[in-house]
Amino acid sequence: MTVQVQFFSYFKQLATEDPLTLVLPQHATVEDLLTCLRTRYPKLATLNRSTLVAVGVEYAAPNQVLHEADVVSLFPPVQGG
Amino acid sequence: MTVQVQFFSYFKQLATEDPLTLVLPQHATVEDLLTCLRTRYPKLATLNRSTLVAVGVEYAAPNQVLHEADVVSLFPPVQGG
Amino acid sequence: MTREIRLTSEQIVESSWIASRPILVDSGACVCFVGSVRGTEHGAPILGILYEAYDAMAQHQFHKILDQIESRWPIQSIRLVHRIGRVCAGQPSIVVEVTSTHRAEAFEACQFLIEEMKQRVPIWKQPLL
Amino acid sequence: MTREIRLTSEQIVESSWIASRPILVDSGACVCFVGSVRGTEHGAPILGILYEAYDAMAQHQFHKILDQIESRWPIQSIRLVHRIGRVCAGQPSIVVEVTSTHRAEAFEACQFLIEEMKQRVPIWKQPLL
Repeated sequence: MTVQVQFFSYFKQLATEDPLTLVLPQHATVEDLLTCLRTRYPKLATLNRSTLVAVGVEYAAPNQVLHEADVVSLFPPVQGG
Repeated sequence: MTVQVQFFSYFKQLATEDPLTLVLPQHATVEDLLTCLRTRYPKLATLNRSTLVAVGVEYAAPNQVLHEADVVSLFPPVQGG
Repeated sequence: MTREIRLTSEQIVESSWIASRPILVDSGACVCFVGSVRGTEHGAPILGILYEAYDAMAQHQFHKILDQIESRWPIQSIRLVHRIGRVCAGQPSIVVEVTSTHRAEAFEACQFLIEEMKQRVPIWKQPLL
Repeated sequence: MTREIRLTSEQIVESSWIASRPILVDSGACVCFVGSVRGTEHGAPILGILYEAYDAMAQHQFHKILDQIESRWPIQSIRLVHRIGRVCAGQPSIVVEVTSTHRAEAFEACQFLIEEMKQRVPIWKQPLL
């Protein structure tokens, strides 16, 4: 399946493309997507536990299963106000 | 000694005069003043424990000793805001 | 801490109030409280409230509360205006503004000021029917 | 509960903001928070802050917080405006306004909204040197 990955804040500078289109195996999870990104894009290797992940407009847990055409967002801790 | 007594809020309606001039023995306390008022002005007999007393611009305890020319204020619980 | 305490029989105009906010360096947080006269009391409609104050004592007691606040929180500015006299339902009767570098102390000090006022500051109200 | 959530790249003009406050029956208490950009960060001077948001998600997360507030406190109205883009030091970056019948819940809900925003709403900042 194909998903789109978008980056916010300083994560934009770590990504080679934004948004990035990624082909993943069926039933791939958020964790699988992060592993795939770390392997394929060395700059994104710094993505760690404090990375926040959203699928659409909701936060997603590492074990959440992705679906075709999902828009996945990666960003550092938020700082509104 | 002579002190002035002033009333606020609905206490004004209980007082025959406002301000009221009262002659008290030397070393009279706030409590003495209240007793005197209750005796001399029957309408003020309702003055009770929830009555607030100030001498000048400070709250006064029942045992506070009064002085010549003090301005004593009597009023019900406050309700600003 | 800069401070302004005002009891007034004139209408509180919030826009003028804001326009007169002191310019402060590095004040990140401003907490405002606007208290208005509600149109009902104990379920029955009222036209407004008549406020009465013992002016000199009210000023003094407000300043004592501000002294306490100043010794407790790093506040940059407090302004307060309280209406006296007739205030129609829907109109503001009090505006409090607390400015500080960070927000936590501004919220705490603002609430503390209102709570203490209701205990100590000689202001009374009477519904206008 | 009436609600308005706005992310804007335009300057926040507090007087217009107040003028557009909804007219509410029996709202006795209005708590406003104005957060401004400070001129220093970690002790060093800055010109301002560049705010970035994931707009659709920010709106969604704000509304989820308001849903929580609505289920927890009897609030009549919440309005929030948050700046996006360059905000100069001294300028407001956020204004929150919470209106209710009594003040305790307005203070609580206003602080809750800000705390939750800082945990969940996708907005980021970057100092402008």
